Amino acid sequence: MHVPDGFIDAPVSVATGVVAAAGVAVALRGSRRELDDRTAPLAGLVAAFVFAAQMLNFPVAAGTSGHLLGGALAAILVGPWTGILCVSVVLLMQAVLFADGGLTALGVNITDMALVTVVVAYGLFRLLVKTLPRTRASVTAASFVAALVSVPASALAFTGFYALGGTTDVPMGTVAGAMVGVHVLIGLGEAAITALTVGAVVAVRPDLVYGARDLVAPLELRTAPAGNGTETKAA
Amino acid sequence: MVGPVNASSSPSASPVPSLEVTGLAYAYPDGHQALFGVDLTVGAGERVALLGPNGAGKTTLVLHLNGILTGGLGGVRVGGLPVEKKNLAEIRRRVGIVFQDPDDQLFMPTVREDVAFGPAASGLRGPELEARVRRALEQVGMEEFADRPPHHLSFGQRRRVAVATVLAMEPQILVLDEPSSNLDPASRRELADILRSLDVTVLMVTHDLPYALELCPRSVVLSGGVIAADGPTRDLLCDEELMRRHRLELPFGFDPRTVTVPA
Amino acid sequence: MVGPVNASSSPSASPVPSLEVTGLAYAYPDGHQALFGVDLTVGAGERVALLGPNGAGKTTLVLHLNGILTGGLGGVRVGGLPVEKKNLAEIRRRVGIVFQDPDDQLFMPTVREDVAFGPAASGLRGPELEARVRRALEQVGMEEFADRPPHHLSFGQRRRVAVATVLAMEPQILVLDEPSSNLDPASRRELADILRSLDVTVLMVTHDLPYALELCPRSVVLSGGVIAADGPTRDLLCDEELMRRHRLELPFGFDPRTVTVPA
Amino acid sequence: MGAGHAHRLYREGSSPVHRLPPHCKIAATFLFVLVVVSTPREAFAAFAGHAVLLGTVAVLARVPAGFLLKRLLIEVPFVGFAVLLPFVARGEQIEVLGLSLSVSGLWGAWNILVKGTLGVAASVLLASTTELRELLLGLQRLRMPPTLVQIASFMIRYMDVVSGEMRRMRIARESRGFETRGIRQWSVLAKSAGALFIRSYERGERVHLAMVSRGYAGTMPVIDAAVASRAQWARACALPAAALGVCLMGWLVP
Ligand SMILES: Nc1ncnc2c1ncn2[C@@H]1O[C@H](COP(=O)(O)OP(=O)(O)OP(=O)(O)O)[C@@H](O)[C@H]1O
Ligand SMILES: Nc1ncnc2c1ncn2[C@@H]1O[C@H](COP(=O)(O)OP(=O)(O)OP(=O)(O)O)[C@@H](O)[C@H]1O
Ligand SMILES: [Mg+2]
Ligand SMILES: [Mg+2]
Repeated sequence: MHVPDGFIDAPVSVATGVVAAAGVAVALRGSRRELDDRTAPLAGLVAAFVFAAQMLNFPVAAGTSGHLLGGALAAILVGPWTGILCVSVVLLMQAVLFADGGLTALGVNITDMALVTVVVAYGLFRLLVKTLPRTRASVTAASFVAALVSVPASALAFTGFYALGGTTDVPMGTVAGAMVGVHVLIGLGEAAITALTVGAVVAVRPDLVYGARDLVAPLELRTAPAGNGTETKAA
Repeated sequence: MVGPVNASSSPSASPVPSLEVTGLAYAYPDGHQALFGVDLTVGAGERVALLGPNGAGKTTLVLHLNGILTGGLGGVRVGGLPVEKKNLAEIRRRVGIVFQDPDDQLFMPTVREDVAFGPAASGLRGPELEARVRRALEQVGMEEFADRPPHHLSFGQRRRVAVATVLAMEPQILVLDEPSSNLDPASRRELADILRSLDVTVLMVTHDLPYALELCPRSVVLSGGVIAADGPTRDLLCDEELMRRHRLELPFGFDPRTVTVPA
Repeated sequence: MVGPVNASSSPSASPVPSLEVTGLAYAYPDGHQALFGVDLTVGAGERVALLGPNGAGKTTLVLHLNGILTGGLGGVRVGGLPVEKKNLAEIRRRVGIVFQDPDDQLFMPTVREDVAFGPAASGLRGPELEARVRRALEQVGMEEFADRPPHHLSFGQRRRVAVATVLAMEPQILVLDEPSSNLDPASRRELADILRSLDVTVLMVTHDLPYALELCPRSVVLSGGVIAADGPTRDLLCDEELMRRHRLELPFGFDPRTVTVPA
Repeated sequence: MGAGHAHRLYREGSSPVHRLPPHCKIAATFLFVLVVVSTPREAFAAFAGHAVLLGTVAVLARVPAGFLLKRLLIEVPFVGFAVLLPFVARGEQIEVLGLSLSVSGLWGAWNILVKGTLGVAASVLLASTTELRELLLGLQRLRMPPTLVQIASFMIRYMDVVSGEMRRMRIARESRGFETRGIRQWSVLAKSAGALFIRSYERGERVHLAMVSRGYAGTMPVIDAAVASRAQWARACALPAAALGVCLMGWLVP
């Protein structure tokens, strides 16, 4: 879904460019709350993962390609603001490193693959986590659904931009149907990978999942190694 | 059990101890608690061995000494300075840590750049920087490898470069987490010579008991997340009951009573 | 220099040697040549120590024994079977390698799954598999840790799990790359006991010369990518000139002449 | 765990293009693509002009044509889309070789193909003459917000870590008799994806902490503080300037 140069006409490219820039600017301000000196490396890792995931391309109807988007994973692990930054960085680096996605189409690409996926996925994730019982399984299930929905949502946004700024007159209904249909399939793959990863991380490093950091047990003090006449006192 | 004793031979009479750990407790993020209240004082210029079974919490303790791990109970002071966010820069200039896994330590594209990283970050430039790097690489015998990428070296070579990266920073306090593992015997002896020649405080984690005896007048046994013994190394090694309790057996063919420690 | 001798005490009279390396030369993809023609034969049931300085090529040689590295000159045969693409599955069932870095070995989310991986890949299932896993973890004393993620263990604990993953596969040939480094002294002795109790061929890389003497009747010195000596371990260790030439010094307080090797 | 100073598209070299400061090159590429996109699709000659300009840069940079063409394959999915356009688009139809094609679809396909190809070719030239570290420095000098630069540099470091850990895990699996085929493979791979994430993260975290232990405070010690001279800017901007000329001709001479 990386749009190349010349695919979308100038007015829509400029408009989405403005939207993307504004979105990233807001995310930069918001991320100051999420990003300390340890979450910066986490954001980098999430970006590296999203980068790798986006390299897996599936052929999609009407000749375009589809691939995993990673917006949901990013938002759930590092929070929505940093998540937007991660995916945007990935898109930018893909454009300059691999010529994947046009430089002048960055606005379109960031808007539908960073902003839309993160907003949809994170909104849905929070909603589900709030309504489901507070267990690890709920977190995993919520991330599955959030990831599943975020992919067709992004495809729909892409189709919308094409309807507005496509350089050719094609029957939009058909295109939208095909895009959404195929992206539901991709969404299933995305959902499985997102849920597995989030599940694995929650299991052993709950501190790394944004919003699930309040599971700390109190520390214990001892004067001798446990096992042989241990005296313990609670701290 | 040998009670906590500050080795009196070393200049630990200095008013401010190099390292002062009090009541340190720590649990990893997955909930596993590794330290349960550790107290330890190391005087300036002392060389202390930190012994103990696998999983005792030695590495966890070491990672607290320059503020890499924080957030548990208790505290650490380095030369009187508490390990807190605002002092971290100064503390990391004072304390050099050689990690147990050299892959964690080496991250630059070439050995030379890696060794230069620390001194460069503290402001050294030009010929001075170069001399510092060259000297550190010579000390560990890796000067020929300066232009190779560290991840293309053998494990023992990487360990030597890891030691060099810390030596190049000329810290006042050297903390080494099993520095001699994977080194060939000659490099092991050379490392001992280097450590003996430096005028710094040394805390060395090791499972090599003869090496501890050779190099450190004082030893501390950490076991199950607490200090189990602290005293002159030879006394600890001769206390068979203590040794056995903490999985510290003397190796095959070694008798601490009969060997003479180099000066 | 001690000439190439097959230790005659071991059952190396068996017609097909366990390992047969002939004229092996290898250069890494960056152009650095590590092996320059290695010849080595290990009979079935022998225990051989592979000694040599850092960077000698020991790990490189080990990685050829189950076809992880290939493409140089010369060849390797395992129990008569050449190491070639079409035999790899069979060869990897026969040869179990404990890597020098336990992080290279452990990859599953829990210790139990990691130890089960090898036997499961070779078709074991159900209670049999479980028993195999339990036994391997008991042998290295890590049964309590079965449900922890391996990357959250201490370095020595990871090394022990790494050994367990290979023991669980019950290979005919065990190749261990510095298995005792980072182990506490008791675990080190326990590992020696395990190796002595198994009826398999063992090739063990080590820098711990007393350990080599304790465990392996025969030793081979690899240096600069070629075999420099091959003979009974005690003879090699007593040849001071040879030892010094290859950076193999005996540790402080150890005299190979005076110790008796356990049966 | 190298800090990743080269990447897949980069070609070692010391051509005049390689030596230009990275921020000049990035700016020039962006401006060039902007010009290409705003060239009217009817101006066939102008696109030929753009292609000649890029060809000249490729020759100066000593990037072989084969390499460039191979990298253009990244565009293939959109070529597929473009090929379909004449069949699905509505409006006036014409008959070509017995097929009924849409005129606007043909124009759309041509537009996408030519502009997309020129855009990809320009980006490939940028990437093949600029090291990774330089690209980051360039973006930094072009005032990309520091947080984004930081995330990007961690991302690049972690790509090495992730691929390194992936390689270790593959060797570990294969050494224990695992063959990468069949359904079981997928379940094992899916299971190890989570482990891979945590492993990579924790390895990266430990490396990060080791850097911090040696005085790292957020920025790599910059050895060369190169600023671009006016001459270098002029040289870099020659490409978009020439393209602008071509583009204006395209508008004026239909
Ligand atoms: N990242 C981690 N997450 C959770 N638990 C951990 C982690 N690292 C270590 N532990 C646990 O904390 C305890 C102490 O580990 P530590 O690494 O400090 O041991 P150690 O004394 O250095 O052992 P070794 O001699 O094997 O290096 C161990 O039980 C270990 O399983
Ligand atoms: N991935 C690699 N790429 C290039 N060269 C390498 C690589 N790994 C090792 N080497 C080089 O090959 C030589 C042999 O390395 P090897 O790892 O086999 O040594 P070793 O005998 O196992 O040493 P150690 O005792 O330190 O583990 C060394 O000079 C090393 O620098
Ligand atoms: Mg440790
Ligand atoms: Mg090795």
